[in-house]
Amino acid sequence: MSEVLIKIDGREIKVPEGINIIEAARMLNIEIPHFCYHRHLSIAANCRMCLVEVKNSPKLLPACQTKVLNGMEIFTNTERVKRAQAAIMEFLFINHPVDCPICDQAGECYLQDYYMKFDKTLSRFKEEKVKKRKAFRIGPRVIYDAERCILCTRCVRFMEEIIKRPVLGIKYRGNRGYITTFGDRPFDDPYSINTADICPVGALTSYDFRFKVRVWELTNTNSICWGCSKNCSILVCHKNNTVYRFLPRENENVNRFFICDEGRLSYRLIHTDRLTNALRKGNEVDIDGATSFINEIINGSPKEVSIVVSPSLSNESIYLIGRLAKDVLGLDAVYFVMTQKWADDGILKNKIRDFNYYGFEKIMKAMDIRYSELKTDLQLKKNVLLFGANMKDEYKNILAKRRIMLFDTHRDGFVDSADVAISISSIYEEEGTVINADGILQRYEKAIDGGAKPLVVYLRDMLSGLDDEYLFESAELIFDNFLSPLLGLSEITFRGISNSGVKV
Amino acid sequence: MSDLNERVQEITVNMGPSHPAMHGTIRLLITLVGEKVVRCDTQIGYLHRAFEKMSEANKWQAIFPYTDRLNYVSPLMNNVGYAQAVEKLIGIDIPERTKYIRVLLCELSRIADHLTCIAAASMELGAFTVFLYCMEGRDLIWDRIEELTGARVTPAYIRIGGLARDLPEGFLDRTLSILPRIEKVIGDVDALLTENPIFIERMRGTGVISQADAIEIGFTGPCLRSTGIKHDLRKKSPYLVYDRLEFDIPVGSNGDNYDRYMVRMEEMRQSIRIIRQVVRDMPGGKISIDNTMYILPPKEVVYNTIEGVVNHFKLIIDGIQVPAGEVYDATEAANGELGFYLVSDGGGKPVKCRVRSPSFALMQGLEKMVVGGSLADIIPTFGSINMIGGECDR
Amino acid sequence: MSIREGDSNLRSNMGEEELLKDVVITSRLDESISFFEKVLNWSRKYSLFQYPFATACCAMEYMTTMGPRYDLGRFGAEVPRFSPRQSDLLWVVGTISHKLAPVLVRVYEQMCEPKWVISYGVCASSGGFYNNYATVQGIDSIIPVDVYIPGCPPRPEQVLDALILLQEKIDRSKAEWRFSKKYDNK
Amino acid sequence: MTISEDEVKKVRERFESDIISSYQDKDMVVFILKKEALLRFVQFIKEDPDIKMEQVTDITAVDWYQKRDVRFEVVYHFYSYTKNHRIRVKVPVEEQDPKVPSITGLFSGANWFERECWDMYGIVFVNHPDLRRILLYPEFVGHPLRKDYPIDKRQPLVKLIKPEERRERP
Repeated sequence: MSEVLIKIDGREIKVPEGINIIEAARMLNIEIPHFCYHRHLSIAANCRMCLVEVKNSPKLLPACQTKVLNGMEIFTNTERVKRAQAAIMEFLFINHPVDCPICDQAGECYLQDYYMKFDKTLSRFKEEKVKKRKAFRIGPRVIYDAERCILCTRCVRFMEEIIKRPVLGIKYRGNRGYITTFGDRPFDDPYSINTADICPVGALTSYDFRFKVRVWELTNTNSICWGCSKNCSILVCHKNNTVYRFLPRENENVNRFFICDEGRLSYRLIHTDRLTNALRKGNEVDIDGATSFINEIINGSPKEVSIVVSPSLSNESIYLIGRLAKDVLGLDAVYFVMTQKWADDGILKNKIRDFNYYGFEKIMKAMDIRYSELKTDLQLKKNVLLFGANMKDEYKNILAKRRIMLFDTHRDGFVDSADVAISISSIYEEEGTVINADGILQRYEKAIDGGAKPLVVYLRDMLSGLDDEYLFESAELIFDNFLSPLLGLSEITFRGISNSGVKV
Repeated sequence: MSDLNERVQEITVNMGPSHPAMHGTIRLLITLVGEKVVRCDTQIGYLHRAFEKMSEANKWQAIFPYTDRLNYVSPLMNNVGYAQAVEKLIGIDIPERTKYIRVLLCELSRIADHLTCIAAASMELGAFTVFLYCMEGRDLIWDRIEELTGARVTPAYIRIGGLARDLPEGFLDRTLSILPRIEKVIGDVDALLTENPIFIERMRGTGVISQADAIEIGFTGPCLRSTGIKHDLRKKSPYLVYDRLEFDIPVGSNGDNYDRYMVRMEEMRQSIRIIRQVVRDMPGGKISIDNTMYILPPKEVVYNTIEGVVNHFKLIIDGIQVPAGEVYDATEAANGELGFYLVSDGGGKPVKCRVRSPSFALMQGLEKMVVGGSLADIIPTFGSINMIGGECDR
Repeated sequence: MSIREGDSNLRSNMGEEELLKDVVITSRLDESISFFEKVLNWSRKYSLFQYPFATACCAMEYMTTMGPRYDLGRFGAEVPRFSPRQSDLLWVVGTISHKLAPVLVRVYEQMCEPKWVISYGVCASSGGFYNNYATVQGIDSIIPVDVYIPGCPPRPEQVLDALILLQEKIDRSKAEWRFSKKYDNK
Repeated sequence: MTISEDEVKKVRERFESDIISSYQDKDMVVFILKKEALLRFVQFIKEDPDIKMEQVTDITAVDWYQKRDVRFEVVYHFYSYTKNHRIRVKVPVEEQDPKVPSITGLFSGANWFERECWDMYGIVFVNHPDLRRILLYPEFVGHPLRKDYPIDKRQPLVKLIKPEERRERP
């Protein structure tokens, strides 16, 4: 790709050929305002907000459409450009309802941000605003407010180019136009809420997040979605230890810039029927009593204990389980259980729903421990250590006759019948790494603290006999000392894993 | 006489925070030999309410209620001081009418502050009648402030770049009408105290501080002027419209309590003179700048147009975007130089909002003024410094 | 004589409106407020010796409440006693910081029964808008409080109204004899 | 209000090795100084007849937590009554050794300001007469104005009664 020399606001820069002016300016972190332009979508150039002045061209050119040519001289803050931006904003505001106090998008709305940066003038429009249909459910998970819409067609292009199901379109013309589906059928698409994300204003908003919390009170943490083994990169938006929503996070290797609705709404599982303490045969008992009971069994009769793992755990926990099987219990085979699979839709969803199944496979292969799915109860010994248990129902009768020691995040059906059940923290309450279907290793950070301790802590108690036990202190130590050499990433440290993940 | 003192060994007396004369927030560990004070360890901080930490957590325009409660006897002076510092940091010039209104409110608050100081000091010396007269005088002023701002003690009326609202109808005439009654109150207090032998006995010659000590310790305001140094920020580095007004600076001679009392009485008369001039040439016009990036747009614009509500919303959520930089701006508050040192990194919240409060420096000098005197002299000395807990401990 | 704290049967489970009725018709002896107690309560409520624990901006408003215009003296509570031993009404006026909390607790404990506490202003009642490391978030977390006055600072009329509220409370209170078996000097 | 150009030049060539930078801010000249040269600098500006700083108006610190590599910055403001001008002296201080020489020897007025700066930021003022906490109680642990100290982390001296146990007085 040949380099091109251009000048923006008097500053020279060499940029790859063929990119548009907005991207070139972004390299000099000059912000050119835009509504309809989106990096991953086609160029519509209908909002005209990104007009810039280019030397010896008579009129202002849209920065999103104009490709950079050699020796081009661009001005982004001259008088003409400023007047154009103010005029565009004034036109957009003419029919815009005075909704900021009741609009979910307030705080992250392009109109608000750009008004303060680029417009700052009062409107000269005195007539009546055009009335349109407000806040109706265009689909089961999305609400559309026609008055707020600025017809930038980002949602239309998203459905057409990314999801390849052209479902949305503009009905009527001029300032009467609004977005709708053909024949007003419900907009029921597994990726529908993404349109609410990329909508620059509050026209399309998510039904589930409606009036829940104000956006500027949330703090965002980088993490991964636990819906399936694609491990899409997400932002966990939380406020005093409650998660309110998942947002997609830009990640070229995994999910580019969007996530599926099912994964996005799975944030609810974080706070619904969680196991919060330890149970013995279904009734409450303090955690230390339960862990000491388990440790007695492991130290007392290591030979009669077998391990069943559900791969919905972090790499670090799986590694420690492997060490437990190999060094303490002397097992050579570990059994795993799977959850209900779902169809692989070719865009994002992966058929295996245990989010770290591929990490489990890689680590077990690297530690050369045989692993196989749990078929009959013959293979099992008297006691079973069960880690993480959101699993299919038919496993339950296989495990029925065994003494079960369960570590689980949720209170699913299996908890009451287990001899001992101990609550562990979900991946949003601890740090760790996972590997997804395409072999990308990603790190997730701790968003909230849910009260339960991470599984790594309990495993460290069980492995207290080993000499390098002090290295099992935290996920970071485990990764740096054991996992990165094991997976052949020796030069990458835990903190060094980039936000878009590392190919393993 | 001297051997009597030798036989009397030192005792340490605790004049604790909850003492009637200690305004509730100061603790003095006084070491006495008989009645003579030998050492006085002043302990402050009993009203430390973390003003700086709160100001770092709030937006620029949301700090006004906290500045009210620094020197809560003359709250409007803190507002004006803080607003002036932020305006200097941003580089805003406020309209003429706002300057005149701010000077008017500052002088009214100065009179209220001095009345409270004289009321408290004289009550502690037993002159309860003077306390009641001064309360009546102060209530007259507070009625005007309440009528204009809506609150008596915590107005929060000043905004960055202007004021919250304009003067109501007839406000200036009512202000003029209370001036003679305040002058009458000052006259009564003057008659009661100035030639009163007991008062002169207690105040003359006690709590003396020399000019050199006063300057070095950081005295400013009436306590510094009482030692004979003619220093007033309104004259030295004029701000607002003080350069267009004629008033003179009362100066004491030997820096004792009596001089401080006389300086305060004279300053109240000068303030009344200033108020008369301000009311006389108060110009018309706008009271706020019209750049809505720093001041909230008017209500009718906010409720009817989308641009107004967007502007209002972003100012409240993200705060006023003050350009990066730092500034130190000092104004002449009732007790002395009230300085604001503001540091901004270009965001909506200050990186640092430091208040240089006059009481803090004055209290440093309390030990020098008290040592050598008798125990009973501590009360008038502390009273005449007029230490305000909120301002001293922040 | 002492007012029992946490008296279980009479006050806590009765509704507000029954308590405000003048005459409490009851058959059980110890629940009725005898005539003598009515006289005793009447004398107490109109001669409250107050201890002004004044710290912050509310003290300015407290001064005007004591001052000539809104005169607290009309309600018999105007005499400030500056030693906790001689006072039975503790006005906690203004913000109480954590450095001052032990002082307040000691002053409260030095007061003799019967004693009442009025929390003057929102900073004393709940910490006000000083939700930070230095301020006690409401003095009821360190001492029991009878009447809370909201407001920052509360208007003098609110303060007088609070005083009347306290006097009604004193009126309803049941005096407990020193020598009766129920007396528990906790 | 600000000191004249030639005084700035005089100061600069006397301390040119120690002054990191000096510029004219909105209304006063600002000197950014190495902390070793602080005492000599303050001594000079106090005694020099043209500058003649007579009073230290304010001493405070700024915590540039995670925004700059040198975390703290102690800021002095000086004022001269006779010349009626002010200067601001800023001394960058590392987080590892937050030590600054105390100037109470030259200006006794700096005593309390330095105590407050120690109390709030934990910056030690070497050979200060009695460096105690001034605004907080001695039992307080930590320095609250540091940006990493949470705003509502309280350290009560008195046992707090839990809301549910607060008994309503009869």
